[in-house]
Amino acid sequence: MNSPDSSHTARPAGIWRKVFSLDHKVIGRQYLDLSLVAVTTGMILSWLMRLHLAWPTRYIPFLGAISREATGGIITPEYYLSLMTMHGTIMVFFVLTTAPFAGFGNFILPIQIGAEDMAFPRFNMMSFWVTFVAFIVLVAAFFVPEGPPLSGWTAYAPLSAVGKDAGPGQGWGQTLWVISIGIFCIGQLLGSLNFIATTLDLRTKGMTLARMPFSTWAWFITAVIGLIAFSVLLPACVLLLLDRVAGTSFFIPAGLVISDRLQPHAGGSPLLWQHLFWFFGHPEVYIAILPGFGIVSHVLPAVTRKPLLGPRVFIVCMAAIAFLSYTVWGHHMFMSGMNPFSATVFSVPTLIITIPAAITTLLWIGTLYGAKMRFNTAALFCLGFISVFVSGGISGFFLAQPAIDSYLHGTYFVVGHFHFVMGVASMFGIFVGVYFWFPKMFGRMMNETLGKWHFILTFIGVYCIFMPMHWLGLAGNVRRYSAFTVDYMKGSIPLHRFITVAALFTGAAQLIFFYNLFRSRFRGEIAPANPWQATSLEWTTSSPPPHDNFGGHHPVVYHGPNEYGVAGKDGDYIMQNSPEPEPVAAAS
Amino acid sequence: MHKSSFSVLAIVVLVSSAASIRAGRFTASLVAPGTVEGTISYTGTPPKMKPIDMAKEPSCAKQHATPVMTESVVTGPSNTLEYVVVYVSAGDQGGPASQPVRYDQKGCEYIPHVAVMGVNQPLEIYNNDQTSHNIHPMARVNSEWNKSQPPGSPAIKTTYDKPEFIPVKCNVHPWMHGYFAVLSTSRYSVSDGNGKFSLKGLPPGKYTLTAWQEKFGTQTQDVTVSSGGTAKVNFTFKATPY
Amino acid sequence: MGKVFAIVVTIITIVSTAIFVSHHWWMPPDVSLLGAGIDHQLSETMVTSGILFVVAQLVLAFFVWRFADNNDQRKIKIFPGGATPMVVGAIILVGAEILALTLVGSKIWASIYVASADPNSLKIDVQAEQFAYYFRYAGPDGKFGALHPELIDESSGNFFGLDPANDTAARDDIVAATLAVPVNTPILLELHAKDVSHAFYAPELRLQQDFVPGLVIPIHFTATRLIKSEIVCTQLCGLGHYNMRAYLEVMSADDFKKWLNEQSGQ
Amino acid sequence: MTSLSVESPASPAQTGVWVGIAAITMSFAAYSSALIVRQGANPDWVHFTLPPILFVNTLVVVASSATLYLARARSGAKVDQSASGGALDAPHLTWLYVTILLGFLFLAGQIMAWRNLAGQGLTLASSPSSSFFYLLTAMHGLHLLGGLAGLLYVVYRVRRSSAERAASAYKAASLYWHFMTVLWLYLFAMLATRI
Repeated sequence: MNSPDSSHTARPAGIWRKVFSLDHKVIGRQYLDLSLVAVTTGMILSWLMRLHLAWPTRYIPFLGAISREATGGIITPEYYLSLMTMHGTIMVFFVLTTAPFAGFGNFILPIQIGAEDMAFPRFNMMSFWVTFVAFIVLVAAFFVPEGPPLSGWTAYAPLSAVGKDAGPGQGWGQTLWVISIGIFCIGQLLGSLNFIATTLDLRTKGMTLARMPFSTWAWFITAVIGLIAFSVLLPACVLLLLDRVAGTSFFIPAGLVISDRLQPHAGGSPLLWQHLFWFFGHPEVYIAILPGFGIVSHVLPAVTRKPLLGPRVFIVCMAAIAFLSYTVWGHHMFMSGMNPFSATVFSVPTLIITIPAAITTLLWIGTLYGAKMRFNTAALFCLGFISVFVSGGISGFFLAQPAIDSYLHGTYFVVGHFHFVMGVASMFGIFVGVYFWFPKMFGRMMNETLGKWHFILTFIGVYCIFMPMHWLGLAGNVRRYSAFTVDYMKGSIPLHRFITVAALFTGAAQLIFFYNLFRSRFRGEIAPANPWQATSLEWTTSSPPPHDNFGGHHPVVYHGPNEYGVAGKDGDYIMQNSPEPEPVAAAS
Repeated sequence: MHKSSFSVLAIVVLVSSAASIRAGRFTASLVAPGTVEGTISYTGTPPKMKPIDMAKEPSCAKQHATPVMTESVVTGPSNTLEYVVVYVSAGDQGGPASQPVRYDQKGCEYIPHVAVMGVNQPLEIYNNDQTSHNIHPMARVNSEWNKSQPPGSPAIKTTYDKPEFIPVKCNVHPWMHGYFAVLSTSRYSVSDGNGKFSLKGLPPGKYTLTAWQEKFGTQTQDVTVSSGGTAKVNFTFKATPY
Repeated sequence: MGKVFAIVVTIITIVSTAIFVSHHWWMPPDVSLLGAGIDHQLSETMVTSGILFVVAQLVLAFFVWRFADNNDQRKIKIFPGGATPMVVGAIILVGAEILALTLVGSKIWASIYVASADPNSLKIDVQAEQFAYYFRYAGPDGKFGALHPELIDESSGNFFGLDPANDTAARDDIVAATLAVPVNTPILLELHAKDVSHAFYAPELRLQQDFVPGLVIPIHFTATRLIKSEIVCTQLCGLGHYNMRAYLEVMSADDFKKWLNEQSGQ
Repeated sequence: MTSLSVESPASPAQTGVWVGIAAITMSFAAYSSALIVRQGANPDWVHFTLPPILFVNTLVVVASSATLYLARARSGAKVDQSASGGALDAPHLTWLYVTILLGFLFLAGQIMAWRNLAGQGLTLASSPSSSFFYLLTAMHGLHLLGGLAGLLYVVYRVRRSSAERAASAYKAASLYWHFMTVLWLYLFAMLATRI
């Protein structure tokens, strides 16, 4: 390596500077690439699960070759649970947390506030690579002798804590899972710290808090939630790891007989893990969805050509949701054996949190009234977001009530609910971001025709997948079952087959997206600086922006981000940095 | 003349080749092997075996007209014990066996209840049920594994390389319990429904026999096997009701 | 394209609502004394939030349809009253629903999960383990033997860790793999977990409760009809989770006596 | 970035430390509540007398905060740009070195406390109370190592340029260090009362 030839020594240095880049734009793209890999993995895992649920004894080619658990290509019950665990963990942590928050946030937030970069570029670089390591560690769990972990993304103790006796997947697989999540927490803490400091300190001249774009507000609030949530999950992981490897008994009570062996632990409290986990776990739902709120509210005015209804109300609602998200974790534990009185206590804020959520939804719908819609793909995904968020949010009414949850808890009703409100809604938020910001990130436009096909097929597909799950839940169909051998559930298999077909169909529809993504990256038509006639600062600089974002100068901000439907000098909008005076809204 | 010389030659060749293959075979051809047989019985009151309630797994339950009983202590007529493994723990232990040992899961039972095998003798585990089982041999000396076997999936083939009595269980059907008896000898026998066992084909000589019962532990006795003779050895275990 | 979206949303809304209303996929008939309250609460929630669902989706579709055109010369319109009607509407509508639901709902919840069991109800111990349930009845002497985890031995059918050698109360305890209960009799279940967390889910009883290792959790119910149904596990407990179930048999008082005798006879 | 931080009101380094402090507080709150829940969950809690050296360590860490305060008071950081901090650097650096020394001394003391406990047969796994003792002290120690790294970085910055050039890093590092002291006082109080 140490060849005297300078040209040789220079090149690797350059490569390293690219790989471990300190540029927030590169880091943001790295996050998005990582979550693209993750989402593909997670989706393939879900296909295997769906295939198994529909045709449990069906032989799946090549599967036997790549995994010890699926002997002869037939998915065993433990392998199904591993697929489920990995699907959940990968999707929640490495897609829904990284893409909308760390990914787009990193790329867009500094530009939207007129900064050259994040406050701590080194922390920023570290936060990505730490997250990357976490992902590698998690995937490594697939290939350990005792098999990949299978105690779900919630990793309830004692199953997750007692080790090998509790069955396959409870050896190294589960240990790697805990380590991976612990590392991930560190990455997210570094990221959140960066987002908060950047938003507070690096805003350019005139960029008052009131003038920050909604997406920046969302990322800022998400960072605050994340900071608190992950600094609680990290200790929880440390405790769980110690229980697994150091023989402590934080979560493991006395007198457990597992596989005919009396366990050496004593005195631990399984509910302690559930409390710590859900104190993180519920806010995590909003970490996944709030950036979507922000992105949709940022894009909606640009595609309706009118200001967002009640901008301040919207921000207050997000703040309220962030605050309330820390008072409701117990609603995941109505049936957990905690004091039944507290169930009532937790159910009230859980229902109250639907008020700010309902208000934001009404604000979006109200914004559509009297609009002049531009139906580009980003706009369509905004509308799709609103629709699925309503569907998922309303099924929350059922689960928020202990009395009804006592029937629906642990059934497919729950699966349908959180996939709509957390999974699909957030994914739609991500799609909005991709179709809207792709020109800014890569300097090329995406293909709109393909985009529209992608939307409509995906939109129909997700309803075909997740709406029926509510019906299954009403019929008492229990989730996390690798097969339906219980008499009263056998009748549900045809509906499960329908869902499987819908899932494969929707998955196939994503190929359109991948094709569009890669084709446009190199073949798309060259993008102008502001293809959508939008007002925020990222559209005042070139596409893609120069290394320092604004080419040596710092923009000065005169307006809020919401100046649409007005008589501006270059159309029905006013850029945030244009010095022209505040006009009277042209709306009637 | 010519013919007889040929036959002599043939005998020489045969004998010498046999001898070259294995001295033991050579001597065996001159000395007849002996047999050890006997009965396993108990004194005292053995625990009452309980009927197994397979309600949880209808596909298995319907295969048994009368309820299956637990098999940790199975008694036969006149205080005899079944499923006791008798094996040569000292003396000529015979060569390694290579034919696979078959272990079946049928009607949510392990057949046989105790599967005896030599070290490194192939073991094949089959699932003949419509439900999926998980096989969990809880080895301590050998390496432990735990794997489920859905209906229709291929047999699990494995071996054990150290002698050990390994309890086997199925977590999906907690009543399913059996044993792998991994022995360093290929000379063993399992007592039948009448508590009878017999070890055949033992070269004459002194032996130590060990009898093992999963609840009552082991007992040993010395025995001398004469050429072509049959030695009698009986084991008696002390049984307690609980 | 906007009109396409509007149509798709409308179709999705109508079809989904129709299927919910048809009750084709619905709860099994309720056989417990207090289950009716839950059913009523669920139907009420279904109606109210169903209305919210339909209205929200259809208004979304209508606005998109109505304001799809962006080439005409009309000016954009702000929603009459701005954000205020939204805020007020949401607070009143959702707030009212919340109040209505919690007031009634919390009573039902309390009656089942907070209220303690009838003092003279039949007590049954439940042991959950990977991957089965076992049920223990006190037997003729009416006394339960003490539990000793270290004595658990499944190969000889000692699933609870009883000590018949020294504990006379334990000798006549009846252990079964089926939960048999007499009809119209208050039943008190005490939930023990042997290894990891499990759950007790009996849809027909509208009853669900986790087993937590280290805790003994009481739940109670009264079955009002003779049925044979299933109890399944809803808390991920390992590879056999999907196959962890037991049968619930609600019998007449006489049949129950007979059943108990059969069990203790063995 | 520097150009920006000049025109921005607060310095990001300081905001960063405050945010970090919030996060660390949160995680130790989690540990504390875990301790309280675990103690209440079961009667197997074993009380034992804390190793006496912990009192010494407490004095050491408090002293380190004091010396750090003296160091900053004497540094050019507080002096306006006109008076060159060069002359003042020498004495304040010695105070800074003392602080760092005390920091390492504290860590050494904590390790001695561990060995003391191990001598009594109290290990990480032996009882819930000892588990929490090792856990909390180890976690605090790790965070304190970060603080030492920060102070060493300040030394490096000061020696390379001067105190007032390193002002913001200096301020941030010492803020974090004082927080470490406060955190230890809290932990010590909790351990003393609950273990």
